[in-house]
Amino acid sequence: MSYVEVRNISKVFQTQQENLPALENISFTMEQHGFYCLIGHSGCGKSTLLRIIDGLTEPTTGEVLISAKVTNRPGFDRGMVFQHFNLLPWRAVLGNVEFGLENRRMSKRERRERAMHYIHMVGLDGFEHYYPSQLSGGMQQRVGLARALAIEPEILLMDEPFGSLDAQTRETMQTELMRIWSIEKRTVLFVTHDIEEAIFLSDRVIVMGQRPGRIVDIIDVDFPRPRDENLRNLAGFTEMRGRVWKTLKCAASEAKASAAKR
Amino acid sequence: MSYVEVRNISKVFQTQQENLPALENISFTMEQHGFYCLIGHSGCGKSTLLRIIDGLTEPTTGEVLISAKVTNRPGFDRGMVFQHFNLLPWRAVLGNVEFGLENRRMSKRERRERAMHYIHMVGLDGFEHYYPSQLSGGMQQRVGLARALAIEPEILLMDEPFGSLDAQTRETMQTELMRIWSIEKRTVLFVTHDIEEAIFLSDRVIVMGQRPGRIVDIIDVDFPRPRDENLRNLAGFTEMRGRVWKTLKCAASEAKASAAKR
Amino acid sequence: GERVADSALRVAITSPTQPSYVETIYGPVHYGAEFGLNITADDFRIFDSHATATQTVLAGQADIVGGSFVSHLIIRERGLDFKMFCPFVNMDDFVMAGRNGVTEVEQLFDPDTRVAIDSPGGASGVILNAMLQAAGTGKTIADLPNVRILESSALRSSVFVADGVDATVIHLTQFKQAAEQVSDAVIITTLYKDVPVFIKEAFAAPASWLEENLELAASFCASVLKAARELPRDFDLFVSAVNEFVGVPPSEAMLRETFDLISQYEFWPKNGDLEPEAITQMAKMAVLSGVLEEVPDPTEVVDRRPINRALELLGGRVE
Amino acid sequence: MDPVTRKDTWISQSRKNRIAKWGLRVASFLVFLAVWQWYGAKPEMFAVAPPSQVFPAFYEAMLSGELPKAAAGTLYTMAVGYLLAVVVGIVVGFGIAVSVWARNTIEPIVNAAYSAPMALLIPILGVYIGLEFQGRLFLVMVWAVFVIIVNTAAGVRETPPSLMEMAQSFGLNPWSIYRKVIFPSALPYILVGLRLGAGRALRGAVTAEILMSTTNLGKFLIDAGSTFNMPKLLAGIMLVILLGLVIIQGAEYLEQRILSWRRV
Amino acid sequence: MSGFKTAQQRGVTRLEKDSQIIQGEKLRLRDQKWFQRLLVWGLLVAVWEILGVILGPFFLPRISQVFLSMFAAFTNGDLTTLASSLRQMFLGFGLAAVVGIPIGLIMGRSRWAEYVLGIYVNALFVTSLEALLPFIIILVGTDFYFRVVVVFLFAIFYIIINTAAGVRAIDPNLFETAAAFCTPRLKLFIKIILPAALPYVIAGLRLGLGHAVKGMVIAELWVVVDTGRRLVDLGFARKLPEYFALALWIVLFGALANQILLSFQKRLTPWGSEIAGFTGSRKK
Ligand SMILES: Nc1ncnc2c1ncn2[C@@H]1O[C@H](COP(=O)(O)OP(=O)(O)OP(=O)(O)O)[C@@H](O)[C@H]1O
Ligand SMILES: Nc1ncnc2c1ncn2[C@@H]1O[C@H](COP(=O)(O)OP(=O)(O)OP(=O)(O)O)[C@@H](O)[C@H]1O
Ligand SMILES: [Mg+2]
Ligand SMILES: [Mg+2]
Repeated sequence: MSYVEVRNISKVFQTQQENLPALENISFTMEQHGFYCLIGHSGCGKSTLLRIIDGLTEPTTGEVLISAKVTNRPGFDRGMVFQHFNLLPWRAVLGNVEFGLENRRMSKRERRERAMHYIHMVGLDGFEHYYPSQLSGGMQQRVGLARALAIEPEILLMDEPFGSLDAQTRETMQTELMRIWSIEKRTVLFVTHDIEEAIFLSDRVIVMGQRPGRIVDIIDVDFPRPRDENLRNLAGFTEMRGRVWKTLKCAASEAKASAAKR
Repeated sequence: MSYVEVRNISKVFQTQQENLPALENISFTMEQHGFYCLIGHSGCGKSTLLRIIDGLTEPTTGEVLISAKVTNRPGFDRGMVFQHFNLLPWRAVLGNVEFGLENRRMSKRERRERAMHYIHMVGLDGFEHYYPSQLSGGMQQRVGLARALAIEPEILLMDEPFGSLDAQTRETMQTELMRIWSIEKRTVLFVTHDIEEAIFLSDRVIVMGQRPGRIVDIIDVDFPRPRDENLRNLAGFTEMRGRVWKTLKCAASEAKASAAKR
Repeated sequence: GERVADSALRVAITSPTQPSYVETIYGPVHYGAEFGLNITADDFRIFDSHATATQTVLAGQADIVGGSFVSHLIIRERGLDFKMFCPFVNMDDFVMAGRNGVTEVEQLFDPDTRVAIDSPGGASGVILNAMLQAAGTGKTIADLPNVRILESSALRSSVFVADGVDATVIHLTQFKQAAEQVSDAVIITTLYKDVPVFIKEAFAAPASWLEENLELAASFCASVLKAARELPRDFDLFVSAVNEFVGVPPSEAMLRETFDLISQYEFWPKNGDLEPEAITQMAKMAVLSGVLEEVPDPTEVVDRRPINRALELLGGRVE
Repeated sequence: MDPVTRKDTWISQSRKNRIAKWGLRVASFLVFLAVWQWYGAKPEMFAVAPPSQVFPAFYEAMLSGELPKAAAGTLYTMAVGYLLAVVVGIVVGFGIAVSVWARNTIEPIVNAAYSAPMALLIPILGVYIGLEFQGRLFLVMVWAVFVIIVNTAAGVRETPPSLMEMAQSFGLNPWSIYRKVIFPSALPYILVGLRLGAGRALRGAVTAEILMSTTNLGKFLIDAGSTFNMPKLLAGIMLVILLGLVIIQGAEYLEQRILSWRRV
Repeated sequence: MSGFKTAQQRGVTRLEKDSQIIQGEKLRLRDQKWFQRLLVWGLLVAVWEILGVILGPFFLPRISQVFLSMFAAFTNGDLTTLASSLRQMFLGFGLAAVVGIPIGLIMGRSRWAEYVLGIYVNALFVTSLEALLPFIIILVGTDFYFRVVVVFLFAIFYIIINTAAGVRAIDPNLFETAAAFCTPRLKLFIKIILPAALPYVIAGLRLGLGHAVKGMVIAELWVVVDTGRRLVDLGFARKLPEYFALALWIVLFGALANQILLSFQKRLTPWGSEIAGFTGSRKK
């Protein structure tokens, strides 16, 4: 029995203009302590899928099972890093990171310490008392990241958490994430656009095609850990990169073709 | 005389807590029809610099000259792609793209045609009547891109325009941007986190360090155009990549050291 | 009669028409032509405040104002040269109602008796003073130990019914309705039966206007006085007048009672009274009530010429 | 220049601004006084006494303690009624925004009641609630409560779903979501409602004192009005306006303090 | 949690709206609007009726009698009178909107306008406008325009204050966008400020409308005409059923106009901002 099982999920959005099928028949499983990357084109439904797994949106059909139990609402076992940060504008950085901890049984001091720890981890020391509107985009994203990490959830759902980061911060964050993951062994579902990032991080890459969003390929990544820059020089790496690339390309042209037919 | 001259720009933000020097003594020039990339860590002041050049924020000291004239307010000669998209929530995609054109003298039909042209260019055909809240993050970013392209400005200021795009869309957009640029020869200042993207696109890479934001290196990229995937295999490419990487890393550790001293 | 002027007379009235002074409008509209007056119901502007009505005249939006006698006196004391030239209501159906064993005037001065009146400047204050005077108590409302100030008679009567007060000044019609709800409600004293002299309402105009429009004022007054003479004679005529000018006419039975009161107690001045003694007495009451500083010279506050001329037009006094 | 995008430069100019602001205010007020004097001094402007009469009347009534005592009584009624309105208004406002039942059944009534002239109630209210303090309190409350309800409901509904989604994702219980997300997010609206409500509460208190049982400032105004003492009447009205301005400006100041995060 | 989730689905967020519709889930009886209204309103009516019986007609007319009088209003001319009052009310309210919205937009946008106008708007907002009525009568007389002006004054300050608050709440990024695309100052109002502040503007219009109705009644009570005169007369004669019937008609028309404004809001804000789905009843 897998730890997380996503079963036949579909989702149709109703808009004023039409019914938009966003996800179609998505099924996959995740083992405990696995690192999974979700990759796919813009608009293929990655965020929607993450929101369904987190229990924020109901799927039109299908269900999500965690430890064999159907789950349809958020819980402390899952932590989400939002694509659009979703910071509370009226709280400074510290308050935003503490936010997720406030429903847990812990002393104020402990909470503050934990928050400061993760603020340090994402490199925002000194900005604890800045409001989101005073931060750059990348800094805001790191606040969202710290907030999710701080609750130390079993399952981390990360929606393009490094999307607004610069290359170097990004690399630092990747390494940091790997380190945390290797120590505390969370189960991670990580959405990204970046093929190299996906391969670098994950045990398995789930490739999605679009219109409607569906799984077009699932690739196991067996490179030994810990991984580093040299990964790129391995023969298997370029090959794998090419495979994902091609799958995505195919899916896109298929989608275009089917859109043209409509 | 250079086309665009950025002269001794500094910027200090006043916050409740302190005075935050965001930019210090930034000077560089851009030639007409050149493609410039600005690269630097999150929070180093790239967006601020772009906003100053566009005339949206006043610098604390220094000035921006375009065609040797001091410029301190937005004009039709510059088009801006915002990092946070900044779409008007009450307008659908088409309306958002038309927005920039509405202050130009042109017939409604012409405006619509132009907007549709750029919507097509960014691959959003069929979404003309969707509101921003109904689009995925990457789709929203492409709307912002189309909006800036549509006014066909002399100078394009692009603040991480491909930040939320998936790899494939991103590549398509890069190629498309290159194509437009090679035909219509605009002057482009392009902010990115992605070193490869910077090298792939630009004539010159401006590397920024942080706290306070300043220029740490300016690198000319002489690879012949048109460029393609094979660029990566050139010897000079890896070298250049390494140089930028190192400069960024140094700047970061310097900043850390100076922060520690404070 | 001869035609005085074709220019319409515009009249500001300070409260909505009720059966007990329906002759105010009925007279000019129906008998005006006899005296050369060209006036319709539309020429009457009805307000809910004396100040507003007076202001309207001052601003030239109306020519004369019909309102409470005491208010006219106060206006004069404020330095505005208004003169009264025609009374239209002397008496009214105000009664002092009591309950919870309050049946005598003296009991009003018991600290346990809750009495509702309106504020000192209001009509019921002056009326209550007149009642207290007539009852020979030698006291005024200032001596009442336990008062509630409620501006409208409707409010006072509902509070009376709800047992919020033990005594109050209200209209007889309101008392009748109240008595249906309150078994021990009694009339302690009345304005019309127990107070010998009262001038409730009169028309006034700026002295300068009167100087120039004596004839017009006289014809107007004549038409009002004629109605004051005709209506109390004929119940059917009275009913038709009420139906014409009162928004929501009361039931016929109630009208009958009002009609009887009007004719029996001479609510309406048939001869244009406004005698100096009566004026002085009213002014004293106003001084007692604390709304007037001093008693004015009665010949100053009234321009008797229009009244005298009106009586001429009407062919003399009646008894 | 554009105050929003240039906000950093605005800060450095704030001193100059303050001077200009008060300069403009004082100047426009002087012009207003002059016009008032000219207008009120005309003999046919009986109801509009000129400032040269109103200010002395005001001064005298203040000195004699008549006006301060009346104002204190009115303010007391207003404050108690307003507090009631705040509690009821926020609770009902939240209820309407959150519960379908309340929205379907209570909101139409609130909307209708909001546009109903409350003065129409006075003749019947007194009988049930009494015309004394409780009656006035009730009137103050209904005068102020609807604007608070309407604004609170609007604010709650405006809470960005993305933030609530985030809070849900972090496992906040409903109570915490209200407290930590919906309430702060609705706060700007609620504060507008509270500010408007404070002004209305004052007006409601004065109106109740005029139309129900006459006391305090209401009595002051009625007495002056019914004896046609126009300077005194205007002096009373002036005090009501002054009190209102102080209340509103105070509320505005508090609003800015509370919402300081918006100005950064 | 489950109770909350229900509220979320139907009200506070629209997260679940889509799936609900698609699954075509039939609402239970107790979730049906008509059922809820029937129950709650029916209860209120019943309580009124019983109170009316207990208290007697002097205090409270039975609601059944009020309803009968409401029907009678069709024939006895009350509604015609009310209609003519409402015509003036809408004229005054329309003027207040036309004048108030631009002033509010400018005051929210320009500090200078705020410095000069703010204090007067606030002062007039807290003033009992009743005190100004005599003055207004001097200026415009007691006829048609008097009532229009009173309604105008009653409504406009709410519109101004809310509109200005809405403008101040606009996301600065939107101004930046407009500036970047060289939007001229004047167009800024139409293209950015008005749409962005629209929810506040409409809230202001709704508040203003409530006051316009009040202004109408007070003006007419003051110069005793039309509906106001009718109310005075009915009150004086203590014909409570008719009095309540007319008052209820006024309230009903006010509520109707309010509802129309709400539907305007939905029409004008189709971009799916949360407000659109919230205020007022939502189609199921
Ligand atoms: N609330 C909504 N109403 C209607 N359509 C929606 C809604 N939310 C998302 N969609 C549509 O669903 C599709 C998938 O959106 P989603 O945000 O999941 O994409 P994504 O894969 O996360 O894209 P990106 O990488 O650009 O963030 C898009 O076509 C979008 O237009
Ligand atoms: N309005 C403001 N008030 C105060 N500080 C600000 C403001 N805007 C930006 N800053 C600060 O200025 C610095 C530079 O911000 P900027 O947005 O230009 O960074 P950036 O290089 O674009 O970063 P990113 O790549 O993350 O978008 C940051 O430290 C930020 O906190
Ligand atoms: Mg997404
Ligand atoms: Mg930036």
